[in-house]
Amino acid sequence: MNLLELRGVRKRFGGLQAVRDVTLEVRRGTITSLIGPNGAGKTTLFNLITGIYRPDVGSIRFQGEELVGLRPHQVVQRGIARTFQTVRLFTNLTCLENVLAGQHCRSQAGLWASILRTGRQRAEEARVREVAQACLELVGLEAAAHELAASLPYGDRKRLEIARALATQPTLLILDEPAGGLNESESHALMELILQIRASGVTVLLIEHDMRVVMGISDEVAVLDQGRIIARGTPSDVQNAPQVIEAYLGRPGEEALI
Amino acid sequence: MALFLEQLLNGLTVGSVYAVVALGYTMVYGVLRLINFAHGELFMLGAYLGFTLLVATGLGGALPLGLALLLLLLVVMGAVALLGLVIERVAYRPLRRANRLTAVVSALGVSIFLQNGAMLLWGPRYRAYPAWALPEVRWTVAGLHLSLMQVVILAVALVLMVGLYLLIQKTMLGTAIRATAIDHDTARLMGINVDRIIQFIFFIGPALGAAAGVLLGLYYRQVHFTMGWIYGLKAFTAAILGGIGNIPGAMIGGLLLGILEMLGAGYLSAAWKDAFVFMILILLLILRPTGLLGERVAEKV
Amino acid sequence: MRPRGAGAFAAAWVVTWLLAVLLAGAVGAQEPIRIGLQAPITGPWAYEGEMARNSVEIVKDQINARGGVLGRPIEIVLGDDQGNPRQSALVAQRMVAAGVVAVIGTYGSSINEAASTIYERAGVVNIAYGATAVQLTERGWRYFFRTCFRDDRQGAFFAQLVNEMLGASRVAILHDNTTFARGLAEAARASLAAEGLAELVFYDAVTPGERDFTPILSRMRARAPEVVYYTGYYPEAALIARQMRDLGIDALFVGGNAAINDEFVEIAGLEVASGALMTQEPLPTDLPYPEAQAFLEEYVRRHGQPPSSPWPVYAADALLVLAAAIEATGSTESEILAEFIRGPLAIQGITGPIAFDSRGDREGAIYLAYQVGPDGGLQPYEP
Amino acid sequence: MGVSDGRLASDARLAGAGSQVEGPARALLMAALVAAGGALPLVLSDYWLDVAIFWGIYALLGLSLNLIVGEVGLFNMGHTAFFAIGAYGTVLLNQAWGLSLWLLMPLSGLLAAAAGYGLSRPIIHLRGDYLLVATIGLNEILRVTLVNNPWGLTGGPNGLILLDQFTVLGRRLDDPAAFYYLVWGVVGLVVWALLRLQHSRIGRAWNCVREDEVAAEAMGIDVRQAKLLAFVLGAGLAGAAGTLYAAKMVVVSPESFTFMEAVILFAIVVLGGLGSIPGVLVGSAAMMVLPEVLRDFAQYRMLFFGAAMALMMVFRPQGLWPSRRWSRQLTGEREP
Repeated sequence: MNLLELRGVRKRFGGLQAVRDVTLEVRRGTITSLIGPNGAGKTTLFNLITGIYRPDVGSIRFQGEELVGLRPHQVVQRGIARTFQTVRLFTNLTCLENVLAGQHCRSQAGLWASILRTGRQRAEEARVREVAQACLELVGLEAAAHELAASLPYGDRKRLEIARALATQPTLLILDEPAGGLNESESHALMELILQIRASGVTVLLIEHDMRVVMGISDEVAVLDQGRIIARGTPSDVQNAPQVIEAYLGRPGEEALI
Repeated sequence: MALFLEQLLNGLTVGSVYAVVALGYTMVYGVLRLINFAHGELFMLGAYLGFTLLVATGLGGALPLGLALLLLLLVVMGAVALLGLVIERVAYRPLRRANRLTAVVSALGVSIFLQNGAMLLWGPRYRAYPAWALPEVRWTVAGLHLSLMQVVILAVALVLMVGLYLLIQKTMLGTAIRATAIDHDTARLMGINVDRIIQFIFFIGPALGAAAGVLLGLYYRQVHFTMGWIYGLKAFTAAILGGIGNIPGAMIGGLLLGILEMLGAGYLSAAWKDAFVFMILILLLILRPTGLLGERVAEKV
Repeated sequence: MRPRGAGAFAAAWVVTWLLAVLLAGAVGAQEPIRIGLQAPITGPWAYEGEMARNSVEIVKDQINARGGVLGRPIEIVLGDDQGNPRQSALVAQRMVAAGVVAVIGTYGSSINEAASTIYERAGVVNIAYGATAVQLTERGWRYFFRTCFRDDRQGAFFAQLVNEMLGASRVAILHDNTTFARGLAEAARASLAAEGLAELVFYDAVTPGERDFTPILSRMRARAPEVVYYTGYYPEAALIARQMRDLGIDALFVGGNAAINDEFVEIAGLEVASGALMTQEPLPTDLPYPEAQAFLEEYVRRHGQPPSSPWPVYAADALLVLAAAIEATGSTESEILAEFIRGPLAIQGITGPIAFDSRGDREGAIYLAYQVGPDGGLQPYEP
Repeated sequence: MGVSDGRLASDARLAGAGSQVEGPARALLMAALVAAGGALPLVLSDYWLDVAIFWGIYALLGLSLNLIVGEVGLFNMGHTAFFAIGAYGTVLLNQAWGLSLWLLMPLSGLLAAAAGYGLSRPIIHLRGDYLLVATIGLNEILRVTLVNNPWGLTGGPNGLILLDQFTVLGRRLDDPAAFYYLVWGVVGLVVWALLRLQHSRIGRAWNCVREDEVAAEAMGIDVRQAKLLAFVLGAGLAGAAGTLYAAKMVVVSPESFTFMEAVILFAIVVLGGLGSIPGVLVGSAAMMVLPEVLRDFAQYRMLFFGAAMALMMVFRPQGLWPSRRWSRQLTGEREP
């Protein structure tokens, strides 16, 4: 069954048609990778899914529900969480506080409950902290819970961002270049982590340039070029598709022009 | 119609003073993201210094009036610019890496300091520019009243604005300033001495403010230590109206604010003028959240 | 906070005490009589505060030179209220804590209100010099007095001037939104309405410090007033008078008692100024008392020019009242002083004979219309 | 188990805001502070008590503005507008219906909160300095309105007089000692509530918004709603403080709500340390007590005050008592 379905999605910025007619499905329980050359529109597509941009045309359905027109926080409530290509942590907050932010949409305590610390609020707070703790443990940052996010090394920041996204208890996790800037052993750990996330029942959609990561863990790969999906299939299918090679390397005829 | 044109002209005169002061705000903001609340006081000090020099030296006697005023303008601009450098060094540079609001409060402290310093130096009374400083010459062109002072203010303001615009857009220094405004670190990598640029900004901005102060002193003929607070706020508003950090924006914002004020006073009620002006400002910001010429913020996600 | 504050306070005490000892040594080894002066020494109204301070100092020096009061010198305790109600309340508490005999002050009605509430509770005589709002004396205070006159008196006089002497039917009133100017303008408006003879055709405010009033004056011109009453201060008054002429408005310019003085004539120019009227208590120069003349001469000698608004002189008068009261009763008890001041008084102040009614308002507001003569001097107006 | 441990540790750390005081020691310290505060009227003169009362009122205002500027990062330099609405609302409602001040305090709070909602809704999306000027504008519009006395409602420059007073069993609380307890009682209550709020999901959401709006939104936080809540809550608190101010001053007039006062409030929050509740208390002390200490300098006093303000910032850029969350200075933070 398809968890996420994009139908005929388009987005134009001024003179630039960033996304032209994308149709894409993400099946529940899979790891789907979105690859493509720089400027292909991958991040724009993510921003469209998560509600940061609104598509000009097209529909985005998640678990059968239309997402177009929802604001980002509403999309998160529906069960889609994301990370950013350029890590965007709350740098002056601790790791735990960062992850707790993810639980915001999964808790209700209002103004008065928070001030009066009602029994329900306390129970909720305990539950929220438990979830946050668990997310930190999952990415292996439990020891750094009370460190400021800003003080973490780069690789840890990326993992913290994943933990924060997981804390929203998503059905679909969207990762924007999770392996970018990581060294080999870190990439390996990351792959393990992503597989573990899938095993816990969360569907994963990721943008990645590191082909070893993409080929190593993806169940399905979609290739985006100039705002269009040009190929889809298993990693090995896509790897050998001529149009993909062309997109990455350029058409034989064009090379002369460069 | 003549009345309307007259209001427009009055508005342009006051507005061009706002515009010149607003330039100081917007330049500092562009490079440092700092609202230099002390800028209004530098404007006020310019007006006072002009007053003192005029009275003390009796400039007009020795030299032709035009030359004397030009000299006066330059001396005052230089003196206030030096003060601007000192303020930057003492109150802002130590805070360059700190939170933005820290420097804002430091600037407010400097502002209170300068205001009271001026009160102590020149006394709390209104001081009047000597009447001989600028002869009362008026023309009536097609039913339109026009005074020499208005022409002088408009001309000087225009020269200053065009000069600044050319400096920023056409010179190497201007390019360096623009580069610094975009990103300090990158500018530094390009071999630009960022500290120098910031100092230069703190030289030019106060100089412009001081020039506006002298012009306003000549126009209104009276100076008071609280004028920096009032005009500073107006000029800052003008800078925001135009889109802060944007030099043509500050000019347009200043002129527009001056005109709005005069129209508000002329057609609505003088007592409600300031409320009217701010109402327009807020409405405009609701429609254009970054001012008239402000950069549209399309945040890269 | 406490140790530091108390330390500073103690230091202040020591300094004041030392000064007091020195002064006392000079005048005759007597403990001084401490009288508070509450005024805006900093802030936008600082010039009013400075002039009030100067005026009070002159009277104090004169009294001390004569040997003081009850053989004791007068000492002024200064409190800066910045023209801010909060600061005003604090100054009042400070005055009470310092144990001053009485307080002179302050400028601004709402600022005064905040302080007088505290003086009243503490039972300290306070005489306002620049607080003209009617409401101040409506609360049945025992210790509050004012040497300045209420807005409504001058307002009523203006209505009388318009109706009886000028016989005008279209009147414009302008003020500058300061406490006093607005109060006077509202009072004048109310009096005009009550008499119902002349019509108020224009009523608006200018912004102090501004110099171009043509927009508002152009609008006023369309209403064709015969008389224009400006209740604010002279710098704006002069420009308004001049710009009225520039715009071809030939209405009669009438200023309130802060609007017209020598500087008015100077800024407006003689040809514009001459003929302008002002509503005013008798001018010091017209008063037959040597005190008034001596005071003004002394002020000019010390500070180069006479005070530019009427209020500082009322502050000086307040000190004269207090000195007379202490001398006459031989007491520094607030209750006795208040009793005496409220009773029939015969004090020659700088602004004329001073007496107070039961509410603490100054009695006998004699207003006159003065006219700027062809030579720029002021002379009583005769229709 | 692990969870509750985490909370305790976090609470102690957050409340201590940098100091390493924990558990019983902290309770002892608090008790000592409260006892010392309670004993102050026994040793202070009425004058210093009044200073302490204004300190308390401005601490309340600072706390309310801190919600907006410190917690959520919205630049609001027109906060006195809500303070004014509360103060004028108190006097007007008291004059009209003779409502008790005890009732009027929450009522003025509601009034100011409603105004805060209506006024901030259209401008809440403005960024940094644009919002700053818009709020300055709101404050100016309100001040001009108060001065112009529309429909004879506001009393113009002379303002309005509040004849009523807080009463307990028929006793008017208008002596400084009683009023001191009243004000600081309210401050205590508000600090207690705000500390709890700070460590709740709402407080955390505010901080996230301050740190990175886009990321906060992407984590499921309704940024707009979080901002509005802080603004409305801050406005409401300032309104309630307005009742205390009106009762203390008796007269309510436009001079109390000038741009300069708004600047003082802003400075309290930054000077104390953004987002820091103890910082606000220290910052308001600096802004209220310092001018009083400097009184002996007569006309030089504001000169020194201005210099002190700048110097405090230069030497303690993170604030006098910084919140742990902001103690790390934001380096090179540049708003787009």
